[in-house]
Amino acid sequence: MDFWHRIMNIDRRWIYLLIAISVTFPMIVVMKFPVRVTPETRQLYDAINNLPDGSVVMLTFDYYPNAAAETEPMSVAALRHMFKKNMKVVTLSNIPLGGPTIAERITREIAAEYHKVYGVDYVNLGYKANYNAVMHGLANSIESIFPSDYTNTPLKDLPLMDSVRNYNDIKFIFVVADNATVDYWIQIVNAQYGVPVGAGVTAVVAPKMYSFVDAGQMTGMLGGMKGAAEYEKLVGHEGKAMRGMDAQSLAHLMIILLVIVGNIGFFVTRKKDSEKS
Amino acid sequence: MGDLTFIDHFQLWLRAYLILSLFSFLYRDNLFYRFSEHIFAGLSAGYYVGLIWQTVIIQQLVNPMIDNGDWWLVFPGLLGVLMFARLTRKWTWVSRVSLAFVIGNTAGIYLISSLHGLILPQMLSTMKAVNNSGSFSRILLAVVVIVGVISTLIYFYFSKEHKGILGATARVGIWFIMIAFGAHFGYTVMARVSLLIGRAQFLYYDWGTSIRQIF
Amino acid sequence: MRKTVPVIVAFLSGFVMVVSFFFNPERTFIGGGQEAVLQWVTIVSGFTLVLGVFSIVRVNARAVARRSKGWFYKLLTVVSVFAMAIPAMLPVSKNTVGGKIFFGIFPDNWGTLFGTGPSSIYDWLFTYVDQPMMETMFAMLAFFIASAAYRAFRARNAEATLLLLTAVLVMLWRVPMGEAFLRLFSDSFPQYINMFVMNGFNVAVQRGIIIGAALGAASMSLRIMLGIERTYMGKG
Amino acid sequence: MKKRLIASVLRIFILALFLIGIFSATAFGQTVEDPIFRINRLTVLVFMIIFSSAVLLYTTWARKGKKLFVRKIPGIDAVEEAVGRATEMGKPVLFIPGISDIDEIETIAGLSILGRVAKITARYDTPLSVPVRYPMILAAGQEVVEQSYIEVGKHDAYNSEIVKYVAGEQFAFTATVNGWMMRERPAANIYMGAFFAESLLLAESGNASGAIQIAGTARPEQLPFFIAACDYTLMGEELYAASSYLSREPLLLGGIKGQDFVKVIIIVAILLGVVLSSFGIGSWFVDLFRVP
Repeated sequence: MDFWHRIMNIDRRWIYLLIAISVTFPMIVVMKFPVRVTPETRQLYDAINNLPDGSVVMLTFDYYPNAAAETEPMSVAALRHMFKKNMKVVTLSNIPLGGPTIAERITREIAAEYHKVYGVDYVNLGYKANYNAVMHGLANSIESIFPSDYTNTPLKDLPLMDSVRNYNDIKFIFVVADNATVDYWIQIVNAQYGVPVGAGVTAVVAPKMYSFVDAGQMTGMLGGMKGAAEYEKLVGHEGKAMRGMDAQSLAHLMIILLVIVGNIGFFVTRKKDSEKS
Repeated sequence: MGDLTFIDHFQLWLRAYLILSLFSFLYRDNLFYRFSEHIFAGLSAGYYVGLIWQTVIIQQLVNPMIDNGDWWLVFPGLLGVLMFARLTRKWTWVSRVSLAFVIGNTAGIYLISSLHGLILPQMLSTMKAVNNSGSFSRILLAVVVIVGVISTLIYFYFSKEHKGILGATARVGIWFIMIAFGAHFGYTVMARVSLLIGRAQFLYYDWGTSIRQIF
Repeated sequence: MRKTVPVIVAFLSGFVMVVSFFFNPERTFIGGGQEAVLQWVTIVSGFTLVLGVFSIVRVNARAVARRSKGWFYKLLTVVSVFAMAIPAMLPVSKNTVGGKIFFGIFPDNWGTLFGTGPSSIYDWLFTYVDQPMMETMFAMLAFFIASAAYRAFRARNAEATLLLLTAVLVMLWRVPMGEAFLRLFSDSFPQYINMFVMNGFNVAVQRGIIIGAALGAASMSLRIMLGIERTYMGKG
Repeated sequence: MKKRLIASVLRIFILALFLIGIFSATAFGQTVEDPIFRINRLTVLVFMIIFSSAVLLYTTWARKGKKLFVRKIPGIDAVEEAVGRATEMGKPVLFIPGISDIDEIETIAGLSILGRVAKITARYDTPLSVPVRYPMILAAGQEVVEQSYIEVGKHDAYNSEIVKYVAGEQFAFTATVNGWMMRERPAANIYMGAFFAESLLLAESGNASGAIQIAGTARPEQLPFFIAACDYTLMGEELYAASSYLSREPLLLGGIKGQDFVKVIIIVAILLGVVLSSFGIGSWFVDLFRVP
């Protein structure tokens, strides 16, 4: 068993250790490479920024807790941006596992920071089943689908909801999602009701969104933790995403190295085996 | 993060224990992993029950019926309860009407939204790719997009043998698909790494503060 | 009878959506009908989510009763389901019918512990127990990808080679350190990657796949509405 | 045959007439500023009628057993070669019909490919193993495999242990199958159906155990990994085309043929639009596709 054969069959746990080190090392030694903003992120930031202060926008929490590392920083950065412009924010979630609970926790945390009043500056509608029916239902009237908000307060008792009946009263929908829900915000809500939709999505979903942005169906897009870091930079409030960029860089280099070494080993051992047989 | 109260410490140490107990599976399947894993499966299932009880049964059925007297909400409620017939073997057919009502509605929505919301706009922007091309790189981009869309569609065309021009276009299609899937590969790796960074950040920053304050 | 009524219901429920797309809902009776159908669909769909929970509890409870292998872990699962569900279903305050009876027995200040509000047991169990574990289960995938990168991802043919080369390029471009490295070649190199790889090849192929998938979805939806596709109803 | 064709065309013609009748009746109640019928969405109606009649016609032809050509997907040859190699080496074949439940279309497509593989292993008495994750798939899988063994006249060689229920939980299932792979060292691993990220572990162990690996799934985020880790991969719709080529199941076959017909229309329309607008004259045509 020469050097290359042994290298090729090392225990998988050594590789796990390599990745663990390449993720924790940059937290001890901070390297701070500049984060440059891509045009798609700029487009989404400008779309919100150009809206008049105090206009009503909708922020959706369409992500499962397992992708929160990428999507939570996006929701936090978006909320900071909206509250800084004194916008009225209506939040909801189409995810039955954790969506409304995360929405409630984050909106209350960030709203407290900006001294926003629940029911006047922001409302959390919570969750209703079957997102296709919910998306069409909100076009008729929000109250037909959401008779009350997440904490059982009827919409009649929430001052903000008097001026928000359906999509005509909403200037922009900022979708934060980790699954196909964002496709339906585009192909149902934007296509049939003309509401501008921008989205922050996990990196797994991002490649597909480029075709919606290119077709003008989607106004800007954040892709993965890097997208969140760019938006944090534009909003001017360094959050978890920017702090994670160094670790992301090192981990990527490590995986590229593993692919290269793995392939070299593969070709060397294959040549050796064919010579032997 | 300020100095932490006892409850903060307890919560941080609890979360750290749960995370490390699951990561221990990487070393070897063990007791701690299985213990946490089964609690996790139960809690996630229990979450659905609590959520549906509040958001559907209380908010959409009970409260409107009592407060605004919408007694006709009994019908959707009945249709929903009929769904439980699926749990029995003999009475499954009873739930078919409720299932048909939901799936039929979704089918109607998808039939329209697929054609109007996806296919037409994507066809339109492929055609328009030609006129927003000013500089040379823009023209090249337009050519790449148009050739790419046509060759991908032809690659997934099954009614004729891939020979002659059709075969050549499909060959071009596979090259475009490999480049696009390469980009998707890079993005998916990025996503999984970010999730691990999220865990490392919690253990290093949040749990780390608690450790530093205690010791 | 067991098949024709559901097929008619499926057709009508879908047809309402198709017609309300072409007709102006305000000017025709369809508008009111559509609003009611959508409201009912959200209510009925909610019950389907709870179905899964009942079958999980039934399967695990039966395994515990029969003391089959690993029954203790299955007991943990069943207990966790109720630990999460029961507090969420209890009344929160006195003003509901159930609330008056419940808080006749138990002290009032316990109310905040129940329901699904920010201070409830339900919320605490999810935020401090369920969510951390869920994030960790998916964070493990980073380790699996790394080991697969080393032991399985091979440039075994021309296509796989092209895929791996693009993947490496995108992985470099997408992180600050990598982007700085790419700028050594030429300052606008990252910009061209964004333009040609992502907005060129990627958009073209994704668009081809979107059109193909949309045709598939539309054809499945058409067959469901017309009752040709009935597998969702099950046998018998 | 011709009589029935005329009957079905007549039916569609009457349906179209009936629809146009309704729409023209509402045209009278139509006022420009507040229209009952949304004229500007007419393109979608025309597109929907063309699409529906294409899919329905092909489905009825497929049901009547009319000869509908679907090209052979190269992936099927790769599967047959791999099983052949396993037979020569006398090593087992591993087949996983995806790791999600029976309601996924990909799982159903995977099971029809399992039927084909089972026929080959039955004919040459190659050991076959099919670990599954849900009780419903255990029942369906055993039915498919037994049917294949009967068709090849090897019913006695069939035993119910071929398709076995391994575990319900994702990671437990993957770990158990990996252990089996390392012990049994199958020569061919075939993964056909819906797969999720931890299936990378399967492909990695299969690679380490030296097996030829062929995968097929429709999920875009899994495909790049399978392409890099396996010897051959069926991509997206190819999985459905392969299963419809093998099973000739009318619904699937009609669907694919109908979609192919509309795909041709879409390709021609895009090319026409590109050519016209590059000369700057086709704006009326391109605007047809701009529907609010």
